[in-house]
Amino acid sequence: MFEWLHPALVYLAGAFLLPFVPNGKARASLILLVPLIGLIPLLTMPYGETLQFTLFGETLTTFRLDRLSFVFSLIFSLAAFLSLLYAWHVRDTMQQVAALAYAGSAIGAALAGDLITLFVWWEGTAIASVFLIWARRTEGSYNTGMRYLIIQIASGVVLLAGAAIHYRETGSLAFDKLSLEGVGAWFILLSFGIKCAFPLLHNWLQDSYPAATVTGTVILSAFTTKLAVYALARGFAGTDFLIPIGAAMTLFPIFYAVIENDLRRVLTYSLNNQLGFMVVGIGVGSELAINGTAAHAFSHILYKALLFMSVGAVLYRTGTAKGSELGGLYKTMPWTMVFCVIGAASISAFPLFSGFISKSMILSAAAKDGHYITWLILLFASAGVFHHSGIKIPYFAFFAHDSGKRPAEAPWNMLLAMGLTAFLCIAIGVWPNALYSILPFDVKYNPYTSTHVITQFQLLFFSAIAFGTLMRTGIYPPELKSVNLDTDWTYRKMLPAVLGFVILFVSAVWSELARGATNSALAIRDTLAKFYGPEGRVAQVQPTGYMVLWLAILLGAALFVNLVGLP
Amino acid sequence: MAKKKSDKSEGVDSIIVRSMSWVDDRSKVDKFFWGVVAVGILLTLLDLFYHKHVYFETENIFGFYSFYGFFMCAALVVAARAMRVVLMRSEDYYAPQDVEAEDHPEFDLDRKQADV
Amino acid sequence: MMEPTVALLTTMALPLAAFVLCLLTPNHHNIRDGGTFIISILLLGCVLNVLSHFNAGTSIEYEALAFQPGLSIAFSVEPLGMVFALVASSLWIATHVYGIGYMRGNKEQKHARFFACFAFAIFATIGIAFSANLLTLFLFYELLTISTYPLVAHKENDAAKKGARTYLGILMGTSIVFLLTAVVWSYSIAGTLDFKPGGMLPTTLNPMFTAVLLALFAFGIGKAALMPFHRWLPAAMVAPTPVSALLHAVAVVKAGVFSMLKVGVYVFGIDNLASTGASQWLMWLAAFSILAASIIAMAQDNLKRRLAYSTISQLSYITFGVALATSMGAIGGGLHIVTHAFGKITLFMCAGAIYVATHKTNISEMRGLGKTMPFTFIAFGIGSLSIIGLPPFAGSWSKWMLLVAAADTGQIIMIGVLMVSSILNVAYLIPIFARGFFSPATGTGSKAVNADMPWREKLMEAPLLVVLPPCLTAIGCIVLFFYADTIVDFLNPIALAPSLETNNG
Amino acid sequence: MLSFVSAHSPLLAIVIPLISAPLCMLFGNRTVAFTISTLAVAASFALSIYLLWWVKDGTVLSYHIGGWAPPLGIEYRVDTANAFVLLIVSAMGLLTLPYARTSITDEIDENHHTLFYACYMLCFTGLMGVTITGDAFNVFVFLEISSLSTYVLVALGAKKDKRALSAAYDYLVLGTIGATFFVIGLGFIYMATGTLNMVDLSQRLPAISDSRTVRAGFALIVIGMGLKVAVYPLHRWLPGAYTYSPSAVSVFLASTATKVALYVIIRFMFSVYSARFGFEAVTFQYVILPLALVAMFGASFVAVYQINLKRMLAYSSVSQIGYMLLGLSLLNVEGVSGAFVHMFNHAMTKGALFMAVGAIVFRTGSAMLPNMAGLGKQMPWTSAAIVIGGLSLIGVPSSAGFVSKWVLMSAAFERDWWLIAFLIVGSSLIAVVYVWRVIEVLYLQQPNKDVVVKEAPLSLLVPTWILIITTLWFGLHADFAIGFATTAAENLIQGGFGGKEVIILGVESR
Repeated sequence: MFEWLHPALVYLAGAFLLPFVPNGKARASLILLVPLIGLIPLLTMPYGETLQFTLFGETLTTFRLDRLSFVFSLIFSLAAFLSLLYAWHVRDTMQQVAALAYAGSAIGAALAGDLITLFVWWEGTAIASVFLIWARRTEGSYNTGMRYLIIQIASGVVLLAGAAIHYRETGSLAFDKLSLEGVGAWFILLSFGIKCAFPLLHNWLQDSYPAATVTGTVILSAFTTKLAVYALARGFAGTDFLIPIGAAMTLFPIFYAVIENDLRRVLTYSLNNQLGFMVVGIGVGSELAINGTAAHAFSHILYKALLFMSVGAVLYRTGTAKGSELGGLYKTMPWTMVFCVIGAASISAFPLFSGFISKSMILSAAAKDGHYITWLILLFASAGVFHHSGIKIPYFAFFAHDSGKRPAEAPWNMLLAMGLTAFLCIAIGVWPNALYSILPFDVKYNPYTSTHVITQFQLLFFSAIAFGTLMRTGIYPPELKSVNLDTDWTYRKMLPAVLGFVILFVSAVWSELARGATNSALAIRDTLAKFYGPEGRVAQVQPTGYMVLWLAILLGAALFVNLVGLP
Repeated sequence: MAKKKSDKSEGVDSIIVRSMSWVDDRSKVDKFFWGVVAVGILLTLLDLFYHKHVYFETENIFGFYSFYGFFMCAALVVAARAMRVVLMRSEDYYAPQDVEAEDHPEFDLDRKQADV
Repeated sequence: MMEPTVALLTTMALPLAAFVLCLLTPNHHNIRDGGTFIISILLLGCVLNVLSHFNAGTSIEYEALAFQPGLSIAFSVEPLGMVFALVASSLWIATHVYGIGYMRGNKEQKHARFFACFAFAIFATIGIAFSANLLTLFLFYELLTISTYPLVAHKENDAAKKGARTYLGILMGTSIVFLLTAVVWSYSIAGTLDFKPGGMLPTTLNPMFTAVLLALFAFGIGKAALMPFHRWLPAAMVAPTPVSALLHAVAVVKAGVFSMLKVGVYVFGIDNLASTGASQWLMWLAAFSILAASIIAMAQDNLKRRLAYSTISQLSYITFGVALATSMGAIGGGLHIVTHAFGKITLFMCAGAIYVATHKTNISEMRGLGKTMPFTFIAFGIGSLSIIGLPPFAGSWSKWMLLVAAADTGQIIMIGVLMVSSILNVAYLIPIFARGFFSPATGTGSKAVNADMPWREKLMEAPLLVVLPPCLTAIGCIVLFFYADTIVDFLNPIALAPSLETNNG
Repeated sequence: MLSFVSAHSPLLAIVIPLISAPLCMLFGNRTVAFTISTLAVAASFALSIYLLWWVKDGTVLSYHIGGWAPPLGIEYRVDTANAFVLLIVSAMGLLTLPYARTSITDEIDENHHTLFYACYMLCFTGLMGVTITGDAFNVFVFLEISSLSTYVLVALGAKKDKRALSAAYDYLVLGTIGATFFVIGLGFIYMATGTLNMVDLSQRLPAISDSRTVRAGFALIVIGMGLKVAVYPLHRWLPGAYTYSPSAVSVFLASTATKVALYVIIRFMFSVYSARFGFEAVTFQYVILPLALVAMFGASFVAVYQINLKRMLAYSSVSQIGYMLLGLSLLNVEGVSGAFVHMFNHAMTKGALFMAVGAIVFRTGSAMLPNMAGLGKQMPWTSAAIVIGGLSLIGVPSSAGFVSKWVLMSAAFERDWWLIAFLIVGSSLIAVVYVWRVIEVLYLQQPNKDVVVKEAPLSLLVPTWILIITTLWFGLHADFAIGFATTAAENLIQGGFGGKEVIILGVESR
């Protein structure tokens, strides 16, 4: 019935029509309608590959629905609806269009059945999303946006190059499990790795998300990285060396998160850390692990969005999201505080919250396959997450020392969006089977065993006790107005410096050369003019006798050649 | 409509605020902290009373999760504090190419004071 | 439907008619502009007519006159030329309209000479597109140089004269010294100059000779702006913007790379190049040109100069495609002619629109202009994205083809060059657009805008005739994204696609 | 009647203009003189076409004057090579006359007009005679006829610029020396062979080619004629003569005189002597070729710096002569035919350019470049002619100059002399520079507002544009010139005076 309807096209059509609808409630409602319409084909279509066409002699599949792509496109649709609801009050056409196009591209990419289609949507997410950063319209956000865009497009270009090489190596453009025997697949992996914020490739994430608008950050948090997780799960499930990469990803961001002042940036570090869990799941690659990854991505999108929403609401009302300037907001923003705590509980994997039922799958999968070190790291990272996201975010925003700020409660649409999201977080935690039923593989997993619940509580409580102890002893680092160096230093400070030097050097050499060339050209011109110019020796009007001399010389030469003779 | 809504939710708001007001009282916070410690110890003791399903031997150590959680978190914070010495820079380190040094633009905000 | 040959000749007669019309109406602006507009539309119709004959499988050939026994001025239709003619004739319409708006809006002088030379340049371009042998190609190539010289020097001030001198000096110098030598040499080797699928030169030619001859061609076709003979392109930016738009984004430079493709495909033959490896050095030089021009572009503050360097870089893509010596590369190059033409003409026309509306030429002064000139800047953004090679814009497909071609040769470094170039493109094109919309306006000449004003009042666009064409070509960039397949299918015969088949089979 | 004309056509082509010269003086009326000379040249032109048509397939006509058979009698001998040169000379002579009629009104005193026509006709006769004759001494005679009249013609420019007198004097001295060398050379070979008939010479010389006398004669002939051709360092008479003579004279001299002298060299080198002689090849390679190259560049450089347009064109001529000599030096069919083709094309191009410049002089009174600022708008047709002519000088395709360059380059490639091919195009680059200087002045400089300049009169424009159109026409229909030139070159390269068949004329069939 809806064979012709591609969800991504629904979004794009919506984005295209938006500017023609008067800005206001009508448009805001239309925006909310789009994700709902987009859900129709997703829910009604049977699994399979449709909407295929031919390009350059290859068949492209734009709509491939199977269990894996279904989970991701479903959660993308949900996230789109919730974040757009959160952004209901925004009247900036640019942001509205960008948000719809961005969500649509992400869904399109999740449904892509071949590398070309994937590339198209992959770049689509890059282009559409950067507007959410630029929409802040400051010098800082412009520059951040440029950096973000360059890295995102680099990812797409690497993907394209990888696809080209892969195509020539295997003769196929299909986007299925890729073998790392060819060079192409490595390129593709690198491309996914950039978008997935692999260690050392990660810094675009922390750099850009906090630079977006209040609502933009929420939208950004849902799609790009999870799309990369999907792509990795599709192409590289069971690739062993992803496990150490994922483990590293869970680990290093939490250190940064502890000392970071900007709460939205804290959340991006925590986002990076959560991605690490998923990457480990993909690396393990067992059915349980992939299920865990999909489930974790699903719940992660929700609770991370919830956290960004609540911090965003604080920012919206107070004008800042810096830990050093906040505190005591629970008095006037109680609902926001509650939702934030729910999000924090979810990300910390408290039993009965969504994080608990998904993250534990990954840990179990890793443990089951005997990855002991990895398991230890993940355990540490879980505790760390609670530390910086679960406690730090609500604590410094809403409690801690009273900043004296008395902002009004968030507007109704934000509260509603947060409320719905919070509801979903709890619902998933309480009734995990609903989520389990749509996972890529059949689930035989019960998170609520006594061992699991008790050990999890032990871990979390003692993390909290550690936090309390450190706070009370004053060891815990205070929130300070500051920035921390990260890998972005290499391209924000080092690269410009190096380039500046190189440019200085090259241009000095060049201008020397150019001056030399100009001088010698002038010299040649002058010499020529001296000889050939109107007054020059060659062109002068000379006495006739001079000519006769020449005549004699030439005659002599001719006679010489003729008589004495060269051979 | 906005008016009606705020009327309706006023009650719950204040309940939440009232129920959390202990955080501003130092002695109550102390009590809360020790309460958490107590619950933590109780949870650790639970280890003695049930059969753990474990993947690794390490898990069978008594109170493994508790100790691991506590010490690793402490180590995390100490390490992070040490990192600050090396990594921390002033807020305008990257300015003007950075958002840290600038205020969030007003058009994207709706600052409202609550009626206290 | 006209007779095939008649249609072919009419495509060349129409621009000439426009040329004459312009000369005859020095003071009747409306008659001249209107008449030329009608002729430009007729030309497109006529080219389409030729296309329909061609698609029907008719072989369309016409020998105009014998130059010397065995040598003639002759025309024939083949896929590459057909595509080039289509691009040139369709973009002529847009640029002509734009030119009218620009010349009037900017109060430029000497309209008649301007449009006459313009029409003549189109004539030469069509001649190049349909030339059946190297001699004819060379003839029209030179005519194009000469007819565009007055356009470059149009402003007649010292800067214009200097630029035009560089323009002419390099284009004519290279074509006479290298290209002519190459043509005569080819003739003395092959005994013919007729383009032949698979190459007209004997395959038994010594590889060293082949490489030297290729060098003569590559540097001789100065219009392809291969470094180090690229200086004419930025120098020619002194010309009024419509000239930069059509001639230096489409007709002239495309004539250059088109010739390059023709030489690669029909003179040397792709397989010959591949087997002798004669084009290896060209591949490296083109790669260098791609990157170096991009880097120089980043340092330019003058918008048109930046675009000029971008053009140099993009042209080298096509040369690169030829030098890869794979069928994919040649077809990708052919496709890139089309996609880049639409992208770059959009950018140039936008640059002109900005100039007409605000008289600004430097990028640093264009911050915040997007708020008052949204249409221009959106078109500029689309053009930029297409040039970079991002979906859903046409440029992405040619880049894909070239990547696949580079993959065919197994040159990972070359793939790297294409990737780095895309990123450099982002770095020098996107800021113009992004700053236009997202930075506060600076300097004088911009209107104070506040958010509450109705959008119509915020506008401070150039006249309609100047803004409409770039918008249309920007839409063209999107439309071509969906029709790239058709073009590639059309171009496929040029390479006889041996490598394509082996890999797909 | 017709058969009479046909049978005596070689003679008539010379005699008619010869007779018209004294007639011009006799009548003393410039209109009559103009009419007479025009008719005479027209007749000569018609006969040239007829002759060329006759010999185009390689036939040779041998005309015995007065029925006396050579070697005793004087023979006029027409083959493709000189028929082609005859056509060039007579065509240019015909086109120059109507042009001259208007242009000299300004440049020459009215009472000297008939003198002008008379000298012009003598000069024309001389050039035609040099070309057609098959007798070596006869060449000298006609050469002197044309030279002496040329000195007068150049001197006639004195009304406008007194320097014409010294230019004419220079030319006189040098031309005489050249002629003397030539005649000494002739004396040497006469001494060695005892004949002055070219056919005879060509048959007797091979046997004694080692003789020093013969070789010295060759050197003297080449250098003596080389002066007339303006081989590079011997060119100094040329710029002055071309610059200060009346426009019409410049046109005629530039397009014919040097070409005819070059023809004489070709005739002596290939027919009388033979290119197979080792010493000749050596002379070509070590004397002529370097000089040709030096001319191509040196003279072009000088042209770049000239501010007098006529002088610039004169130097350009010197460099173009370098091309022709280069063609000869290649010593192959393509090369020699290239020289012929370039003779033809250059005659048209340079003629047109000198005409256009003459038109500017006619209107503005000066050939100085700075005075021509912005003339493109005021004299559009004249300026356009200069542009097209200039493009032909450069060798832009579709112009005649391109054809020459093409043939010459093919010749160089034929011999695998790539460097030479490169130098040919390199020299064209310098032509770009000096041509473009003029174009910029004409079109891109602001005209002097105070002076209103009108377009040249039709009588000047029409001949100019006829030449321009032929330049373009033969640029595209190159097979015309190339066809004749190739036939001529093939015959010449063979050596001697052989042809397909020899038809003897002028002897009453008894």
